[in-house]
Amino acid sequence: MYLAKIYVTYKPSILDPQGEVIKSALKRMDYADIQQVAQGKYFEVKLNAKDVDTASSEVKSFTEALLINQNTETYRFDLSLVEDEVEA
Amino acid sequence: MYLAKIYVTYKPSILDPQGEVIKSALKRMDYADIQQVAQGKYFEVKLNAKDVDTASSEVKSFTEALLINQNTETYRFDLSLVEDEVEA
Amino acid sequence: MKGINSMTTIAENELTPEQVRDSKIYTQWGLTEVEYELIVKTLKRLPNFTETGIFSGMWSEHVSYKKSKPILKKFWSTNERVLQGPGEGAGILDIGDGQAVVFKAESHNHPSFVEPYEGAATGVGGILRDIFSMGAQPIAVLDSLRFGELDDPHTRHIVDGVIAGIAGYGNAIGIPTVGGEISFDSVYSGNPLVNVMAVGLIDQAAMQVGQARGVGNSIIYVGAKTGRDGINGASFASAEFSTDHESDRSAVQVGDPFLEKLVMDATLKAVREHSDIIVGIQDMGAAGLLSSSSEMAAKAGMGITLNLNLVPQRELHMTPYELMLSESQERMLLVVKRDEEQAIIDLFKEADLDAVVIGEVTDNGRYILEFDKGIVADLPIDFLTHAPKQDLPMTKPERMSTFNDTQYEPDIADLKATILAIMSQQTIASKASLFRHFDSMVRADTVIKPGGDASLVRVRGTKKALAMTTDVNARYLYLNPFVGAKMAVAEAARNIVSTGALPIGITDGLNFGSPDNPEVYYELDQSVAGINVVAQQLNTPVISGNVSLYNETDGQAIYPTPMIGMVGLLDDVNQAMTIGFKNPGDIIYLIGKTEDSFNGSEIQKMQTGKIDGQLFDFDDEAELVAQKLVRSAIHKELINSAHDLSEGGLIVGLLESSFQNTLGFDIDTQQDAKYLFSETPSRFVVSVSPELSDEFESIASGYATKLGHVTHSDEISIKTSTQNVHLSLVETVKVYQESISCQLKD
Amino acid sequence: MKAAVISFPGSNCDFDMLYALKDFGIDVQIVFAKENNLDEFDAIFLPGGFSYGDYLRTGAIARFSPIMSAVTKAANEGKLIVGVCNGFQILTEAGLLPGQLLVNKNPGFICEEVPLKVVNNNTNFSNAYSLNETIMIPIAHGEGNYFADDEVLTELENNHQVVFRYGNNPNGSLNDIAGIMNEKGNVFGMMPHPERAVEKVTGNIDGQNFFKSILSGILNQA
Ligand SMILES: Nc1ncnc2c1ncn2[C@@H]1O[C@H](COP(=O)(O)OP(=O)(O)O)[C@@H](O)[C@H]1O
Ligand SMILES: [Mg+2]
Repeated sequence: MYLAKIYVTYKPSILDPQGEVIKSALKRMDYADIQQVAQGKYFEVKLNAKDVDTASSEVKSFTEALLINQNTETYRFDLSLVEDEVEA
Repeated sequence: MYLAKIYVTYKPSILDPQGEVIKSALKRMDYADIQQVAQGKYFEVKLNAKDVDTASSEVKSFTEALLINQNTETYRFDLSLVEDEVEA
Repeated sequence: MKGINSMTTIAENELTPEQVRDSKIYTQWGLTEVEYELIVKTLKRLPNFTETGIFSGMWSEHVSYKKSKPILKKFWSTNERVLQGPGEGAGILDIGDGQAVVFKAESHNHPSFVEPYEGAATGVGGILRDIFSMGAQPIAVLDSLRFGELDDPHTRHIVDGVIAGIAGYGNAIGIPTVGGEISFDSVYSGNPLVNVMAVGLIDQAAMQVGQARGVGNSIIYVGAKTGRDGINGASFASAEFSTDHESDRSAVQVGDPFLEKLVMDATLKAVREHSDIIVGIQDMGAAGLLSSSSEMAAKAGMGITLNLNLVPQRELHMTPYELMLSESQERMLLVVKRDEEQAIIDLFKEADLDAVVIGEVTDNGRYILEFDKGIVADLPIDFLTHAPKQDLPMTKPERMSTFNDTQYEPDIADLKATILAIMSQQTIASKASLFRHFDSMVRADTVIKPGGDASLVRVRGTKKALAMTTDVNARYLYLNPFVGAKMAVAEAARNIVSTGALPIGITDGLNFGSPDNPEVYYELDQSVAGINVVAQQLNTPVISGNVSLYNETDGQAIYPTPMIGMVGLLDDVNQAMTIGFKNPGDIIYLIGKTEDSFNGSEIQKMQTGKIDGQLFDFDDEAELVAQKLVRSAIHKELINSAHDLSEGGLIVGLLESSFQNTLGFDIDTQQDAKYLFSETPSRFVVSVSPELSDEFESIASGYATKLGHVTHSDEISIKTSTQNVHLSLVETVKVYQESISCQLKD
Repeated sequence: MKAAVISFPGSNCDFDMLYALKDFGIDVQIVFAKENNLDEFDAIFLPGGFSYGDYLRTGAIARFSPIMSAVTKAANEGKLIVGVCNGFQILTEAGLLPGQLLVNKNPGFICEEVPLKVVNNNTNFSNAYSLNETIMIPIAHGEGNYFADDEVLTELENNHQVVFRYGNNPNGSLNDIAGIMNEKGNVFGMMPHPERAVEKVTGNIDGQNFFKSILSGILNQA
């Protein structure tokens, strides 16, 4: 089984107002040295696939179809082989 | 300046409803081999600190105080030294 | 029945009964030595680990009301409208035509301090479950919030989180947050108050109760899976705080409004379609599965047996202790007739929700938990659900005997500056920048939105509307809990009356410090007494409520803050009255007398930084007369606006009426200028068309004073016997509207 | 002539929309997202709410629910499709309308009545208004910040696909966009809630002409 770790962030041209809000909250809490905050999304997906290439193209496909909106977001991912057991 | 990349996920023992919703959407879209989906958060924070240890303890402190809910979430982070310029 | 010897010890590291006794772990869970000994004596054996946890949850103040019950018993809670008084998920009042209104308040003070967003969000989720577990469709949410002052950065962080949390949950589930109140005082900085009230509508035929009747009937668990969140939150809410609170964060639950919407819709559908087979419904609130299941059985005089392995679980390897005391959100318990379960299960399955039979009703009066084929708890339900009551000592607070009996003398050398300063005070200034985050209009029934006196929600399909409000001025209670509590009820009623509605009932949120302090216990007792007096005069029974004690941090108690949630009934929504002036030329009247009422007032706080002196009087008779007059003037269609006066006094009321439709006014009070700021209760400002002024005066003579008239200019012109002042409407509005948002920015 | 209001799990303005349509005499019913056929309907309404919790991205999951293939089919057949608030977000995610609704520029949900300017009254959704008329309509959203790239924006403007603009941009939307339609003019989305502004008793009737427009639009098509 493969584990894909997918990191989604806004494209650089898109303003990230949530990052700004977090930044000002941190300033208020006296974390004075914060320069910039960006908030993104992070997914861990476990999937079966016959080989790493298939897994990789599968991840690419569903990430672009569902997990991100290509208008504004971009992503990268790592893929690793993991043990076969899924709990619960 | 340091760049912290912070990955927040639910604690392993917690089933996450958002991940479940995504998983069933993926199944409906015929990605049949998906075993498990977890949705988390991803933050990129740039901060000044006198050394890597200070930066690291700062990141730990504000992540636990604000970015995560320790009840249900856990996190890890990478820290790297970056150039001094902040955009926007 | 299997004997006690078959009881198993669950986890390897779980303490044995002897270890529980010797380590006294129960004291950390909030049980006293005396209580533990009583348990041992009654059971005639040592309780095991799970059972000890069960007692600690059930006997916490939050669940058992063991300390407040002797006082709560005194509430007046019956009249011709009351269909359900205290004792169920929520109280119910008859509103005619076979319909009823259901309401209750709940506090989430401690969780909101620790984890503001989730604390407030789950407060909303919890109170909504109380409403729909009665079979009622929730139609509105209100809140009552107290924070420290905004110059404190941590307070700003809490305010942001709490507002976002209420919005996050209420908006998503689609129940409008139609009103509430927010004020600020440094006594709340370590102990904010987050009370939420929910109102629902029900057909009387569909009323449900949380009872487990009928031997052999099935206990069905529905909704979210059980996780480790909020384990033992009830004892957490029943303990004082120390500033070392970070470790307590794990006691805060996480909410999922999407899931709750599914649970709500499915539960209401089940009530509509299967009322013949549903015996009882109970939400899981404080002390989760434990208190809901044991109380349902206790109320019906029955026993209950649950198999914990059947409980849907969100985490692995949960112990019985954790399963019973978890406060995971969005869960309900249904009692359904034996052999009829499938219809209910299918209905929930259709909405993709878990619905599982986890146990049954028995006739042995025992609370039995099975787990991994053994029995992990076997307790007499009656004993379990009746914590030993505690009669606590009370004494009049020291401070009250030191209060000076003269009223504070405001300094108004510069009247204009004083007015502008009052309008910008945190407690007075517009809260729109906060409540704009709440969806106040979803369901499209909101007639009067936040920003007026009471809010008004129409009952679709009828001409009726329900008015609702939350109120209390805790400064008055700090000076005098009895009189202050009377004033709180009166003020709530004035707000209802300003819309034209008739006040019909009360829910309360009793927020106090530690009851173990005799002065605090006195405050609680006197507050309840004060509420009762006015509730009876107004014929508004107290049908539900909530108690939150131990609101102190490091020994600093909050002001006694009994939030009054009131509901009113307006027979014809077309008569709904609002606070704003409507037409230039309309004549402005003050109803009620203005006296030297400055101790505890906004102007005293603003000018001296504190609250001090003996509270001014409350005249019950004057209050009733003023309310009656305003309602009858509204019903006779004699007036165009009505606004009750409270914090900040006449000047604040006039300006708020003026701001609504941006109409100025020109008045002469013929009194000393200081009376613009007096907070004498039992007063309203109304405006009347000139053609109707004779008729209005004929019913109001002796009670109303003509002040002047509404203008269309941008200018506000005020004469008094000592000073005159002109204000720019635009400038004054700006101060009023922007004060809070400016202070919330960094 | 029949209309459908789609109820997704988490929709919470479905009944508000249903009641508003009924008030205008339209034969309307709720259709659940699990279903997959809308052939019998002439107009389809996607209401506000938080479909599937909107945890991933507003509208992202709803877009893949079974009913959406029927909505797409109906759109292609030229039937009227109207998305309000979450419905608009779903239509953009589904690609039936261009662009995307992002988090408000100042993050946080806002519920307020805001001025809208009718900038194209020659549409199925606005023909009962006058051109450039200003109306007050409530908004209630946290993610209503309309975004599209320059090319798409230019196209929208050139084709007069923008129907309503904010008078007082509350959320950072590009070009003050509050409501747009597709090029064909049969699919429409807006963030503000006209269904909350149809009754005098609740204080605002500026949304009435929106429904009157649609009514004449449906009649034209039928
Ligand atoms: N201050 C109060 N005044 C009147 N009734 C109260 C008060 N506090 C609690 N009650 C009633 O006691 C019952 C239990 O309340 P509570 O434990 O807060 O409910 P829940 O189990 O939903 O948390 C409810 O019926 C409630 O209305
Ligand atoms: Mg309850």
